[in-house]
Amino acid sequence: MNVMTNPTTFDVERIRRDFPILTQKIRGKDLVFLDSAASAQKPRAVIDAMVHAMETQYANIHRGLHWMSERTTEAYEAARDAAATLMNASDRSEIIFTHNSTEAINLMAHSYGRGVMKRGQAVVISGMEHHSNIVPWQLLRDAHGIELRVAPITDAGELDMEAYGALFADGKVGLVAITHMSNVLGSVVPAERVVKIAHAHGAKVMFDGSQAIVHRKIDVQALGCDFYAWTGHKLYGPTGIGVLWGRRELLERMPPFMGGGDMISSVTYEQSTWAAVPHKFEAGTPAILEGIGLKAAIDYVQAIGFDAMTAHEAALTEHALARLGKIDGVHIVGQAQDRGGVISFTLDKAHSHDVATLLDRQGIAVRAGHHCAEPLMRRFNLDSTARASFGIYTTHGEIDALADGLIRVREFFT
Amino acid sequence: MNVMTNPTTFDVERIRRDFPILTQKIRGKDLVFLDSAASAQKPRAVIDAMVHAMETQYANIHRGLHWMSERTTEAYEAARDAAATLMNASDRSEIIFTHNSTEAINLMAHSYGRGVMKRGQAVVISGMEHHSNIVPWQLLRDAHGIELRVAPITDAGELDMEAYGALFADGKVGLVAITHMSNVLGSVVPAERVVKIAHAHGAKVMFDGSQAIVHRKIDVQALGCDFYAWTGHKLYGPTGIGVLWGRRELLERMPPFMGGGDMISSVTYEQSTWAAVPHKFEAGTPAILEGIGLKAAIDYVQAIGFDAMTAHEAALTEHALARLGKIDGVHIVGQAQDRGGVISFTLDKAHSHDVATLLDRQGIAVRAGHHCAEPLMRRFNLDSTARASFGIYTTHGEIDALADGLIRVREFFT
Amino acid sequence: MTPSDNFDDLRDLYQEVILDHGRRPRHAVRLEDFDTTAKGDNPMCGDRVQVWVKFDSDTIGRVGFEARGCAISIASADLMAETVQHRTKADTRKLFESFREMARTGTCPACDAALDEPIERLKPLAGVHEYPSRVKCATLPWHALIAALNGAKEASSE
Amino acid sequence: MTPSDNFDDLRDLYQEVILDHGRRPRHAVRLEDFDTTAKGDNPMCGDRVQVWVKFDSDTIGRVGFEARGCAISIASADLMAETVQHRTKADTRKLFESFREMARTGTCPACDAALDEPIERLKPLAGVHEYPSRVKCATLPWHALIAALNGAKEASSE
Ligand SMILES: Cc1ncc(COP(=O)(O)O)c(C=O)c1O
Ligand SMILES: Cc1ncc(COP(=O)(O)O)c(C=O)c1O
Repeated sequence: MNVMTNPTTFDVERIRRDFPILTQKIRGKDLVFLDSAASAQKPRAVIDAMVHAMETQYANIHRGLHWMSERTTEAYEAARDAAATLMNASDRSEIIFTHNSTEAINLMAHSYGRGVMKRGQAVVISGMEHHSNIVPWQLLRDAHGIELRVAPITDAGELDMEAYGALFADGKVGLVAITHMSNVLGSVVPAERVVKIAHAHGAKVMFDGSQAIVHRKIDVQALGCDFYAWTGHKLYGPTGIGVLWGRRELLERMPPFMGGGDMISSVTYEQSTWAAVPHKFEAGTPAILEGIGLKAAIDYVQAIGFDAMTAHEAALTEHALARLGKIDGVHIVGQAQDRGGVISFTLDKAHSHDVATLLDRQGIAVRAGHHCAEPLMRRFNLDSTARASFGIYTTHGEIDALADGLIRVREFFT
Repeated sequence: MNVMTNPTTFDVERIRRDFPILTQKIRGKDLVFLDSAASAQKPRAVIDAMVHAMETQYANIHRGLHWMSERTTEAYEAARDAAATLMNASDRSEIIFTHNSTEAINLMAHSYGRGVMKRGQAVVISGMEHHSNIVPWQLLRDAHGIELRVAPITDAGELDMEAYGALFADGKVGLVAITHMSNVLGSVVPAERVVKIAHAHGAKVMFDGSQAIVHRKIDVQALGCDFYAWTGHKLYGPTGIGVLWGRRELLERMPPFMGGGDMISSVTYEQSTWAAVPHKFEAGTPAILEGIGLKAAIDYVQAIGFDAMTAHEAALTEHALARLGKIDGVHIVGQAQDRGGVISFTLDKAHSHDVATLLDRQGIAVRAGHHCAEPLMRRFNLDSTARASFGIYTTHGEIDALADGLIRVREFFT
Repeated sequence: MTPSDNFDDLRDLYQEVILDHGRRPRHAVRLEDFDTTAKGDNPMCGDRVQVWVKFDSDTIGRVGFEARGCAISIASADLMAETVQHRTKADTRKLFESFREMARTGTCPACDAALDEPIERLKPLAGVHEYPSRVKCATLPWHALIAALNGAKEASSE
Repeated sequence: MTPSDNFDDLRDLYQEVILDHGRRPRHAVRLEDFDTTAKGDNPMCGDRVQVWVKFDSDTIGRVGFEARGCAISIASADLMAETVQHRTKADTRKLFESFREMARTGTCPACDAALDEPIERLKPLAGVHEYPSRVKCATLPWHALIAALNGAKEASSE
């Protein structure tokens, strides 16, 4: 399984040794973990950072005057710096920590949607969104009289740019909230063009970068977007922490989402005033340990480098498309030109749940179902697909194991 | 420091060995950690449970058909069972996992406040609330036309029951949202009476149990309340996870708070339908590792037993009140009859921040400031206090160290 | 990885009888003449089933179903249709409880001895208990059947 | 723990000069005759300060202040008032930058040599850098002073 995409900089076997879980046996077989798009595994560095914090310096942060509280505040706030650097944010105060992507998007729908947008304006999403980037806008629509528009996708699973552009004709669109990379099809949208068209019509753009952040170097200034949401657990970090980046001048205009400790400047019963961004949006005790773990995860991927990771994943994806494409009865869903390491497929005469269970029986972990994207499934007349997705620790050998396993499943069913 | 409250069941030195952090030196001195009310330290069992999950079975949960996802789903859902048992909830589906107490209360203000309460109704809070149980209700007041009423407290720092009762006279109160135990004064409110009066007037009751859950055995059925919120990191669990318990029939009437993956039953662009409780309220990838850690924390305290813990803390509190009370110039804020292991105090001629820093210099961690309770500070004409708070690992010797340290600070300043 | 491959490792859940009923269900038919019908829906995975029942005096005369779903759910629906024929409503309900217990835990120690024979016929599905997320695939048709017996239109989600 | 206790371990931050200025500030007075004034407020910890400035042609003639806060913030206000007397606005601003650097990091390598003397007088506060949450206590009066020099009514929170 020792395939090195770029022998000088990327040694997948060395990387695999950083992930303790990869030596597990599953149902007696070597683990082949191809479910990273749902959530990635955690390197030793992340585990150690969290353990170290709990064993040597843990305390609540931000108002503590004692040594441990000060050290932990520093460690937590260092995560904000790391996230700002990762995304090339122009200011660390533009990084808001949330629970996950879903909360980041709900914060947007609530605080930007109800707080800044006006009744009668419209939000544009696409035909390949995760439920987390659909339902918050439906709640906004129903509560606040905002129209919801869906930019269609093509049969290849790409954003239909012409149709997208047409949605702005009446000038009502206030916000585009769109996935940067589909968690089902792997398609990457042409982000700069998406932004350019929206901005030309006076609309702001939020990307749901939950998938893209793992596969690409994200530079929010180069993208030109206004908000960018992602989630720590997919970037090799812990659960319980996500990020919303937003332009400072926009964040400053937005009312708070939740109220509580840490987000206030002063409180009287009559009236409270808010802390400056980002704290205005971070109510209550934050996910302190998770911030510390996320910092370690960001440092980990930065040390490897996105160029090397992206090249590795591109090679894996190419190999997987070639191998799966050759298996009789396997149909790959989505043929986007620009795509990341996520592949959905169906197998004739076998339901995707059976496929997943029978692969699992061989130690191969894939996901099956609607992948929290029911409208997208319907777009392709499907109820569900099986999905294999790759991380930095995925090897060409594992993809071969998937292909061989699938061939067995097909034969088992015929 | 080896003082055993109840030698047969509670051995504080044995407990201390379960907390790796307690052997740390702070600025060259033995750590005396008296800031547990802000956040408690984590026992080895919690650290190990999280590490074990990350090293052997981690995957995203709920829709995974593969082995690791199924094991992790089981481990996470076991936390729900543990929380239900801890609180004596009648049904595990009444346990909603949130980010922290603050999110639990915001969920209430949003979903019960905007979703169930009617304009013109009132919410009652008390004069000793944490900002997290003030600001969400102010946001509700301003957005939804709900009146906010404050039940005053007495000079002793107890809820003024007569004044509390009078707030219901006009029949407008729909909800009481009140702390079960003050994080500043340590006062415990007479929960059953609070509930009885509210229910007699047709109002529901939510307790902010962020502090109480640590110090008392909570039985929501015996209390008779309708909702109960708390936060994992104060109960020796990880950050990033909290709990809202609610009566099932009420939760079922409440609209969702956030939208996204995992909280839906089905999604079309036109309309989405919601999953059953508790999932309706849990959008996106949950705090999986944190749930697993919280389960370990609950198991840990349950194994020790609340009777033993409460007795230990009562003995510590009595000892602390006696020792601090004898120091010239020290004033204890709050003299409630029924109180937990949290003591706020001031020292003549020294600002509480200086007190905290000078104690820290001696290895003693206390908190100083307004403790996210500005209106309560104003009630006592204070800007800030120093606060010492106790956990299961706190010893009588540590309280003596605090008293001796305070005497030095006083002398240093005169 | 060749036609001579033996599939032993895949058979603990997918026994021959399940593959067979999954592929060629005998009762996968919409009854035109029926007394009661109900739907079951598992939105989490997209499985959907409708069950029709025709009584024969006080026992179940015939069950037909239409299902969209995995091999497990179709095989389970088919085995169910076969097994409940000529049983009373009361027995069918008891059988459902026993089957559900078996699907969840792999065994049914407290099961009524009178149900030994039908439970034996459903045993091939017991392997599902090792795959907790698949248990619902096996029980969904039963939920629909019980709903139909109760005169409900839809199985309430578990 | 007795009057013979030596307090060496407590003195790294609370040097005698700080205790002294904290206890008996020389400039803690509201100026009746002033040219500009501004407030500083640290809502996070409740510290509050107001600073009055009287110019003497193009230098600062006199600074008075009223403060509610800890020993560090009062000592810092008092040392500030003492140190900026007879300095130009431009020098005072430079001094603030240097002081802020020192409070944050403990040293000020890039500091203007021309400021050696006043920085030396402010050095007792350098120990605050080891207590990050106390840095604002030391800098708050300076923020108010700079706001006053800028003609603003309130220091903007950092
Ligand atoms: C009484 C009380 N309520 C609410 C909270 C808020 O808890 P969290 O910050 O975990 O949301 C706290 C603790 O900070 C508290 O002591
Ligand atoms: C594209 C996309 N958006 C949003 C989400 C939601 O992320 P989370 O569940 O961490 O909130 C996911 C992953 O589940 C995703 O793939």
